[in-house]
Amino acid sequence: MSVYPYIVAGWIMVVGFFGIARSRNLVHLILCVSVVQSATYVLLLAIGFRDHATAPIFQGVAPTARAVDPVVQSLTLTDVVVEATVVALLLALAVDAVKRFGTLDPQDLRALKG
Amino acid sequence: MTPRARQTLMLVAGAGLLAFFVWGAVGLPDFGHYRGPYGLVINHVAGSERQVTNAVASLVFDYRGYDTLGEELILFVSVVGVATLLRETRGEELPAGRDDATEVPDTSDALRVFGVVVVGVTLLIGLYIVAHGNLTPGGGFQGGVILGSAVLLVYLTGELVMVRWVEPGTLLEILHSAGAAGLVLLGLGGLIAGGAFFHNFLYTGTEGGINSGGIIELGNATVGLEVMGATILMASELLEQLLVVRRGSPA
Amino acid sequence: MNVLLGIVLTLLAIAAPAVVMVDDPLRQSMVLGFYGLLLASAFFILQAPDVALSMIVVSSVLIPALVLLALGRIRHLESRDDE
Amino acid sequence: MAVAPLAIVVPILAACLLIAGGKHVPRRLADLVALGAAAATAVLCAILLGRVWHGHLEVYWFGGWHPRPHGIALGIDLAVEPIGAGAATLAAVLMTAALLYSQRYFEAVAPFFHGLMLVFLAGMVGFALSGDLFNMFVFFELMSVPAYALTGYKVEERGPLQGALGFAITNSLGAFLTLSGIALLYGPTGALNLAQIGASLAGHHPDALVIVAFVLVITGFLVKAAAVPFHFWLADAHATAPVPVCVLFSGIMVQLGLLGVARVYWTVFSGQPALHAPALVHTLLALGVVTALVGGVMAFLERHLKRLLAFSTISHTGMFLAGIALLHAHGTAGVALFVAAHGLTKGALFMVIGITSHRLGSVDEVELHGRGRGLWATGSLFIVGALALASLPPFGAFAGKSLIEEAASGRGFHWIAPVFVLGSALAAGAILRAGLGIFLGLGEARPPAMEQEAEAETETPETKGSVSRTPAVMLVPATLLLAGGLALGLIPHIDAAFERAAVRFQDRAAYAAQVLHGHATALPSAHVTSGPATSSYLYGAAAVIGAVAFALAALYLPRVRGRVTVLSRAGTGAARLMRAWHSGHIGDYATWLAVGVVILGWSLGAAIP
Repeated sequence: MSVYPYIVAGWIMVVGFFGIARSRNLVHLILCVSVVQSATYVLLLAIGFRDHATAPIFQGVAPTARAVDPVVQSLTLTDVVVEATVVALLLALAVDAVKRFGTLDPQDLRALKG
Repeated sequence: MTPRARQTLMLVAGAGLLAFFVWGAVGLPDFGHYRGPYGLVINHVAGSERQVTNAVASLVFDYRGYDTLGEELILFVSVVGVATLLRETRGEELPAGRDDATEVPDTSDALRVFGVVVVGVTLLIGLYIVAHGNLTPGGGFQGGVILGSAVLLVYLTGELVMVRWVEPGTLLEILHSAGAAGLVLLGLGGLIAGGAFFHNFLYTGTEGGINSGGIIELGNATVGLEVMGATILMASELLEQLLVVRRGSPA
Repeated sequence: MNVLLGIVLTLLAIAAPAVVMVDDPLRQSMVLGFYGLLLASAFFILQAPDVALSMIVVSSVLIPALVLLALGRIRHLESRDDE
Repeated sequence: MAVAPLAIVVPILAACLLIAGGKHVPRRLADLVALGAAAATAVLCAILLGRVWHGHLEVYWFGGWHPRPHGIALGIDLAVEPIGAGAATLAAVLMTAALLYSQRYFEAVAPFFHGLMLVFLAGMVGFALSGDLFNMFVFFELMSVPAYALTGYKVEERGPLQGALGFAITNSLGAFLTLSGIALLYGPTGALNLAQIGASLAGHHPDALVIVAFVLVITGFLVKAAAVPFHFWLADAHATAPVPVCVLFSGIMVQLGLLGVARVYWTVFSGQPALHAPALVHTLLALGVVTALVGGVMAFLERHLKRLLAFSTISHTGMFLAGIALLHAHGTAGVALFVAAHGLTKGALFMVIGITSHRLGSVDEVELHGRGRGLWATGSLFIVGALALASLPPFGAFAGKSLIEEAASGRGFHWIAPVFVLGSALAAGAILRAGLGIFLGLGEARPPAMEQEAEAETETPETKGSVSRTPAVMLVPATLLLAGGLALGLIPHIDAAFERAAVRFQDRAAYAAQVLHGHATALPSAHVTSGPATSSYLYGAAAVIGAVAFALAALYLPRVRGRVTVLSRAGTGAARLMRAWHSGHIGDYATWLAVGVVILGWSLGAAIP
C-alpha cells in the first residue's frame, strides 16, 4: 500500500497519453487530456495524506488534532479550476474546427502540414 | 505517422514514462506517513491567526491568495477566449429577426413548477456553500458553479427572459469582470491599508463565526460571483451558437 | 479505511482506460462523469472534502454540460454540411 | 515599496476594465487604455530592473507573510533579480510596441483582443518574477491560456485553429507534467518556495526522485521553450497567430520557458548531488544543439515567412538552451543578453513581415519575389534585422553569442562555436534569402529543396485601411525595436552588468539566505571578461558570411543546377523526411512529447551516482 496510490496516478497519466495518441475525434481527445490532468489530483492528494487523520477542517475539533496536509488540497483546488477552463477553451476550438474543417478527426485537421 | 505507428510508439514511450515515474515515486514518503512542514504549520496556526476552521480556505484566500488571483484570472481569460473564438464572423450569416422567444420549445406548466422548485433549492445550496467557505468544505468556486447552474436551469425550464439577459455583452460580462477585478482590489486594499498586497486588512472575527477570516470571506464572495458569471457565460456562448444554427437551418 | 481506498483506487485504475477507450464522445462524457464521481469518492476518503466537492461540481455538472452543448453545436454544424 | 506586485496588477485591472466596458467605448479610447497600461507596466518593470541592476535581489511577500523561523515559507514571494526583471521588462516593452503596432488591426472585438493581450502580459511578468514553484505553474498557465485564444484569434481561417489546438494541447500536457514534478518535490521537502525546496533538497540523500522530479518539472518549460522534440507546436502557432501576437511569442514567451528551466535548476536543484552535473550538461547541450540545427534547417526549407521566422526562433532557442546547459556564469550572462537582443530584433522582423503583408497582401516568399522593390524602408529593416540575427559584430546578438562561446571553450567544448556559426548561418540565411528575393528581386523565385505543396488557403488580411503607404504606427515600433536590439551591443560594460546578473542568478545559497532569512549577502566578485575575444569576431564574421552565402546559393544555384545530383537528391529526401516529421497531427505531437520525456529521463537517470 505504501506506493500503490502513486503508481495509480502514474498509470492514469500514461493511459491519458495513450488515449490522445489513438483518438480519432477531437472532443474525445480533449477529454483524454482531462484524464491526464486527473492524475495530478490523485498524486497531490495521495502525497499529502496521513493515516488516521481528519480533514483539515477544525469545526468542533481541536486544532492540535492530527489532520492531513491542507496545502496539497489548495493546490488541487486550483488545478481543478484550471482543468475546467482548459476543457472549455479546447471545446470552443473543437467547435471552430468543425466549422472550418467539417470534421473532428485530427487526421484531417492539417492545414499546416510540413 | 500512421495510426498504428503512432500507437506503437506511444505504447513504448508510455511504458517508459510509467517506469520512469514509478522509479521516482518510490522515493516519496510512504503513503499515509507525510510529514512535510508546510501543512503542519498551517494546520497549527490557521485557526489562531485567521479564526477560520477550514485550513484550506485560509490557504486559498489568505496565505496563498495570490495563487487564487492567478487561478481566477485563468478562468476569466478563458471565458473571454471562448467568447472570442466563438464570435460570429464575417460570412457567417446571422438569421434576421432574432426573436429568441419564439424559438425555444414550449415547456409544460408542471415542469415549470418543478423547475422553479429545483432552481430555488439549488440557489440556496449555492449561496450556503459560498457563504460557509471559511468554516466548512466548499467556497466560492464550488458555490459559484452551482449558482451558475441554477441560473442555467431557469433557461432550460423555459423561463425565456433569461435568453436575452444571458447574451454576452451585457450586465453579465460586467459582473464577471467585476468578480475578477474584485479579487485584485481586495489585494490592493491590503496594500493600501497594511502595506502588503493581499494583506488581510479586515477584522478576522472570532473563530468559527460566519464573518471570521477577514478577506477570506470577501474573497469567497467575489470568487463566487466571478465563477457564477463565468459558468453562465461559457455555457451561453456555446448555447448562443446553438440557437443561431437552429434558427439558421431550414425547419 | 485503507482497504476502502485501495478498492476505489483500483476502480479508478480500471475506469481511466474505460474513459479513454470509449470512442463516442457523448458516451465518453458520461463515463467521464462516472469516473469523476469515483475520483470524488477517493478524495473524500483521502480527507479532502473541499476538493471532492469541486470535483463533483466540475465533473458531474460543468464538463458534461459543456460537452453536451459543444456536441449539440457540432451535430447541427454537421447536419448543415450534409444538406 | 510595492512596485513588483503593481507590475502584475496594472495590466490585470486594465484588462478587466476593457472587457467589462470595452464594447461601449470608442476604439481609440480602448487602444489608449491598453497602450497606457502596457507602457505603465514597462515603466514599473524598468524601475524594478534599475533597482536590482547591480546584482541585487529584492523579495516581496504577498500578504506580508514573511517566512517563519527555520525558514518555513507560508506565503508566496516575488524574488526580483536582474535576469527575471529584465525578462519582465522585455515582455512589457514588446507588448507596448505590439499594441502600438496593432492599432490598424482587429476592427472587430478589439477590446477582447486588448484584454487577452494584457492578461498575457500579466502572466509573463508574474512568471518571470515568481519565487514560488507552484505559483510559477499558475502563472505559466495564466500566460498560456490567453496565448491559445490569441493564436486562434482569426477564427475565419483553418490554419489558426489548427495552430491553436496543437499549441493548447501540447502545452497543457507539458504543464501537467510540470505539476506532477512539483508534487514529487513536495513529497520529501514539504515546501513550494523555490529557496526552501532548494535548502531542503540540498540535505536530501541523492535518489531517483530528484531526477524524475527535475525532468518532469522542466518538461513543461521545455515545451514552452520549443526544444526538440517538444517544438512541434511552435511553428504552427506562429505561422497562424496575428503578427502582434507573434512578436510576443517569439520575442519573449518562448524564452520564458528557458528562464523557468534555469530558475528551477539554480534555485532548487543545483545543490543536489543526484543531478550529476556532467550528465546534465551533456544532455541539455545535446538537446540545445539538435534544436539549433533542426530549427535552422527547417527555416531554410520554408517559404511561408512567418513559419520561416518561427523556425529561426527554434534555432535560436536551441542556442539559448545550449548556453544555459553550460552551467557557467558567462553562458548564463550570454544567454540573457542574446535573448534581449534576439527578442527586440525578432519582434521587429515580425512587424516588418506584417508591413509587407499589409502592403503586398501576402506572406509567401515565392509569391512576393521581387514585388517589394519599392519598399526601401521596410526592406532595409528586414535585411539589417537578418544580419543582426546572424550575429553581426558588434551588435547585441553578437555580444551575447560571444559570451556563450567563451563559456563553452572555457568548459572545453570548442566545437560549440562552429556549430553555432552553422545554426546562425542557416537560420539567418533563410531570412536573408527571403529579404534579398522580395526587396531586391535577386535570383530566382523558386528556392531549392522547396516542394510545391498544395498551398494552404489564402490568408485573409489582418489589417484594414489604405495599402498604398506604410502607416507610421507600424513602421515606427519596428524601427525602434530593431534599433534597440542593435544598440544593446554598443552599451559600454553591458557584458559586465550581465555577468553580475548571472552570478546573482546562480548563487543558490545567497538566494536562500535572503528569501528565507532576510540576510542580504554581498555578491561574490564576478569574473568579468575583457570584451569579446578575437576568435568571437571571427566566428561572428563567419556566421554573417555563411548566411549571405547560403542566401545567395539558394537564390542563384537553381539556375546553374540543370541536372539532379546525388547530393541534391539526398538533400530533397532529407528535407521531405524533416517536413513529414512535422506532420501537424496532434496525436503525433503528444507521442513525441512522451518520447522526449523518456529520452531526457533515461539520459539523466543513467548517470545517477
